[in-house]
Amino acid sequence: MFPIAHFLYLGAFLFSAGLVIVIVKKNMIMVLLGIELMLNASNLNLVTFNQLYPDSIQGQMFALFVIIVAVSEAAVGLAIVIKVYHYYQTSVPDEINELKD
Amino acid sequence: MAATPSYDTAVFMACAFSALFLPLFSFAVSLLISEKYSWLVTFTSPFLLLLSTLAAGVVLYSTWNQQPFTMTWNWFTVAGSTFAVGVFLNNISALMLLVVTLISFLVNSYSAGYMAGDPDLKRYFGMLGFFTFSMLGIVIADNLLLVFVFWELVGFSSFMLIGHWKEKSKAADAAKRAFIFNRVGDVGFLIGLMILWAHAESFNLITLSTSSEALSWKTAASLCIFCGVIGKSAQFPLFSWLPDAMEGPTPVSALIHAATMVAAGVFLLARVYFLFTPFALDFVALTGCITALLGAFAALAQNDIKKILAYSTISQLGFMVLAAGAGAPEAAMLHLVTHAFFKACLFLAAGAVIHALHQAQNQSHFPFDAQDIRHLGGLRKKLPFTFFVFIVSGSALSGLPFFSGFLSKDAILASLMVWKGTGFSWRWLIFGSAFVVSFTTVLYTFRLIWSVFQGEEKSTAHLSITEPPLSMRVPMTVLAIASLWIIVSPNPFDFSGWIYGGLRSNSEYLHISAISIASASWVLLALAFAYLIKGRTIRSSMLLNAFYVNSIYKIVVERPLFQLAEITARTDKKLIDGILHTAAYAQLIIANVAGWFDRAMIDGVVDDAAILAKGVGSFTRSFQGGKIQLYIFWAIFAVIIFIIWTLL
Amino acid sequence: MTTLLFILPFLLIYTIVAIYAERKISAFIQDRLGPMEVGYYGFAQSIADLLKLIQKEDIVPAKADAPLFRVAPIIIFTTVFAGFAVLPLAPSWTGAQIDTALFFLIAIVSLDVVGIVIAGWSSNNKYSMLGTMRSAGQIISYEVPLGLSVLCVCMACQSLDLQEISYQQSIFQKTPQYLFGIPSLGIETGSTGGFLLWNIFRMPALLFAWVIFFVASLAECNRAPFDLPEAESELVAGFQTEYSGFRWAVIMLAEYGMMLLVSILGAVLFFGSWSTPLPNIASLPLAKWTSGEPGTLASTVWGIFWLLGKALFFVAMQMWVRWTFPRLRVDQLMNLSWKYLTPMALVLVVVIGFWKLIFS
Amino acid sequence: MNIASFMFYFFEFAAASSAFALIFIRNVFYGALLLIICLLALAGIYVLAFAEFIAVAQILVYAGGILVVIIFGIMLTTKISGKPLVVEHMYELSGTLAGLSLLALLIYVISRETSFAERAVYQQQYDSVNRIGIDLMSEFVMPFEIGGILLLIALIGAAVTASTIKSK
Repeated sequence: MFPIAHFLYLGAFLFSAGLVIVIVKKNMIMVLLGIELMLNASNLNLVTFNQLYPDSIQGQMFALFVIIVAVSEAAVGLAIVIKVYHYYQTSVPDEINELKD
Repeated sequence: MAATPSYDTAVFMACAFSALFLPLFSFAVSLLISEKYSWLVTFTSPFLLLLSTLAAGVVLYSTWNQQPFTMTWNWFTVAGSTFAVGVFLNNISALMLLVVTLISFLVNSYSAGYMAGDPDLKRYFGMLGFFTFSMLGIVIADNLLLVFVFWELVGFSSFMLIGHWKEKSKAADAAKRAFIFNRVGDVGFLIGLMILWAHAESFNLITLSTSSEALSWKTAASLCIFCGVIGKSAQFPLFSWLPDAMEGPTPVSALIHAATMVAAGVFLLARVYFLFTPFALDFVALTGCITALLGAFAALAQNDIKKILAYSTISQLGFMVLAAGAGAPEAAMLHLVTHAFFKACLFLAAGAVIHALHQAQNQSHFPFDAQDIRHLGGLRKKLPFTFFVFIVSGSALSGLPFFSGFLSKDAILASLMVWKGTGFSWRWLIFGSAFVVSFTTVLYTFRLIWSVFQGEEKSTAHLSITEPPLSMRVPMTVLAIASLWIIVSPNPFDFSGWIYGGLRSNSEYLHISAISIASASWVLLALAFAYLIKGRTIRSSMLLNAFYVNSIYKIVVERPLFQLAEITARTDKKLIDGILHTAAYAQLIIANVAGWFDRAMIDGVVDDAAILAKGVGSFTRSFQGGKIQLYIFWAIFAVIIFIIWTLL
Repeated sequence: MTTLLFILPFLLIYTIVAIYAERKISAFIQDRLGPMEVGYYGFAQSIADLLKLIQKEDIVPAKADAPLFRVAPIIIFTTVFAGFAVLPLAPSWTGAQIDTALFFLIAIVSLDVVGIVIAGWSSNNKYSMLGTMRSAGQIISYEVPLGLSVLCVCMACQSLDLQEISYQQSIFQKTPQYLFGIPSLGIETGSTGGFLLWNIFRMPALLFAWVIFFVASLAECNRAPFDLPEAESELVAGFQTEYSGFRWAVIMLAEYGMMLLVSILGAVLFFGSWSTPLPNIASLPLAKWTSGEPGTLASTVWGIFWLLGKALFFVAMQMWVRWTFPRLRVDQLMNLSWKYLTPMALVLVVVIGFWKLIFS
Repeated sequence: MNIASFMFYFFEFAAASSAFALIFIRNVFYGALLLIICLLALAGIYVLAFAEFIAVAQILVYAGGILVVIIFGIMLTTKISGKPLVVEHMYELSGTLAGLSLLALLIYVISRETSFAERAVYQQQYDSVNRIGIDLMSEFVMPFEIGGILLLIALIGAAVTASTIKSK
């Protein structure tokens, strides 16, 4: 079978990719995608680490709750994005800097 | 506290304090009563004073010829020296207490009629109460410091009362004058107190009287205190405020002359008599003699009813002081008491005349000076009661037999007789001048009576003049009765009655029949002479102006004072202002330098700090660019650094 | 894997038949003949249409997103087809044996919408876009009552494994079964078998769950009266407007495949799966005769026969509904889902929970 | 290489490559589709890690739910026709730096732990779906209920936030 390290490498890669996306992308929806990617990377890790404890299911349970939270986050985040877009006619977070000055 | 079992201490104390504080209560009531009900004070004040008088009567009855009553409380402590408040009641003060309250009560009730319709009744009656309270304070205080305090309060309340009609500039001036003259005397008093404190370390009268033998600087202290007496009792040379004080309401004059203000001086003299050295007593006697002569002669030439009475008061006060200086304070006190009654009576009678004439004038709109005897005459028929009272009290003043004045004057003359000794000395002169004063007194008294009541009616001929109201007549009657010989002694030719006996501290001066006879005949001679001249006026401006004492003041005191003031003003302007200006310029220069320093250095530092803060702020603001992703980058950056840190 | 080999050809044949059936049923409902020209009673009409479709040009609109446009039908078909993988066809013939088959099916059904969205969006056409939007909204909304009605079954059977659920409804189950799930009634149905073991008889509330399931599945399939995504009178053809030829054929294939999928699922969940409807009546063991022994060829054949029979019945029912009811408006559609079906399904979940608590 | 290994590496490759492509992709819609691929691949990996329930939940919730929502967002915030949806990049250097350094760091840490490389995934003794169901209703009932409340709040909140009805 496949060693746990491979899962973890994939998780690390996904997380880093998500981070890069979050920092680099200029569109809020892309940023949200990046966040989802990071959440999934952490989920992967949780599921993987569950393997380290044979009698426990807590890792999967945690992953389940992460999914729940991710759903909420995505729903509210997108609602905000849509509202912001209607208001500012843009979905580029850098252009919404009224608080700056 | 040395209380004898002959009276109940609690009741006695209650009486003493109610006698003292009821006038103050009257003052408070008068001030606090609403403006709308101000007429009430004309009832409350006499009533309270009546109660006070009754209390004083009980006190007198209780303490007369008993152990003196003392009571002391600590007042305050300064630098280890404790000052006390206390009461010291002996025969003199108990007697004085009654006299003051009684006359104050009578004057109050008289005022109720006299001052009716005055817009400032509240203030008037309030100050009457306060005046009485202050005087009573002097009377019963057991230490000189407290006496001084009340002494000043007397000065203040007399100032308020003399200047009661403050819209009259003369009244205001007179009030000021009285106040200033009193202050001059009080300076002496204060210095005397300091000397006493420095040497005796006590103000307590009893302590002082027991330790006065060993006291140094006694002469100086006593003379300084006598300065206060001169000011308060209008002795030469500080007497000219008293005639001016006639600008006040007549009942106030009565109060000042009879019981409160001027009596305070003589009372003090009697109270601290033990302090006076023989030399000081000689000085006192000389001052009294000069004052008596001066007042008597000045009274001869006056045209104003009240001024005549004022100078007569000065003269009589001089007599009292003379008696005290001659070593007979009890005679002085006796005369003070008798004088209080008949002089109050005279003033009230004069007030009645003035009041009646004013009433008449107000109805007829016929303006003339109602106090000028040259406009008056023949009022005997229109004011018979007043005339009668005037005659009785005037006789007492003149020292006619069967009147109280005769007996008290007799006591003084008797003491002088003994005092002058047998060998010829300057004291004979004083003894002689006493007779001169006595003669003159008869002259000016009857000149006054003659001018006002006898002869033809002058300006008043067409006026319908009525007798004063009952509230004024009753006090006058009481005082007239009190002017008879009977209050002094049952024997109309022997002054050694209950008062003299109670006041006497030694038995040196006794009744001398020869003196009585001489005095009586001398007075009758004067009366005859007075009838002869029938109120003819002595036109002497020197006498009218009381020997130009005021003018002398102007030249000797006022002008140098003004010159001194001018010199000091010039000094002030040139020298002190110059120094000040220089200091100001120096300050200005320093301020400019400091200002430059402030701007350049301190503000510079602050500005630089602000610029620095701004720089730091804009630097850190660059992180807060509203760019979420940069925040995330920095956060991750920090986390990476942190992880590396923990790994290494 | 064997399921795949069976399902894929079956699906193609079924689609052709279904299209023909649709036409005939609609004609029957509308009191007309339908296709009559090609072959006997026009039975070859669908084959002819298919041939025509294959011959058609594969048009990709110039402004469309070509790669997505091309891949979208495949995605749609793949998702539907993936759903067949976990279906049990017979007592001894299961698809992918996973514990969460039911859950997986629901997931797959909802994934269908991704393909539709890609198709509509890549077409770069307003009608396609509107159809896509409607489709996405509709599918996501109806997933809720669908999922809840499936949850009812899941609660009744206490399993997510479809084969397990099927076994519970067959005479092969070992535990004693009672009519309506009420032992106190005293009617033991385990040995009787037949339709009495179906879920709707084991748990009567599931009949209402099935109604909800059926309505929701209609919406999931974009079938009338919920065919708003492709309402031809409004949107030309919805998300598939721009498609033609073989790609359109694949979309149609996926659509009919979806119908079959939810029908099979309905049969499995509520109507006894592959088990026979005929009960053992006293000495007449009809159930035994029509089931065969597990593992034997007979049981497999019987199982496929009964399962597909039931499924095709439901497909026919869907067609019947399509030609009977008018189309709903969008707001009515949403109201039905959120205000009626979802609360009812929730109530059913509670009812079944209490039913099980009280009567077991 | 058996079929499971093949599947595993295929899924890994799919997930990694789609995530990698996601970094460079400039089309939001493509990005969303790539994410779907990535998530489905992850679901496959979950199955191979014997977490079937999570895998199905992943498909149902992520691929089916969230992605549809995201696609909705894309559609609502971009023009349907006209210019293609192009996403600008910024802070490329910072982002790359942060990502690379984090990746390097994580790889270093994971490789340091030798037990990870030796340990292989295996199937648990218990029925994981059953176990999850029981645990959700017993040990984790509190977080489960809170999660439910959170979802409800998010649902209402998202609906209200995105609603165009003007509040009075």
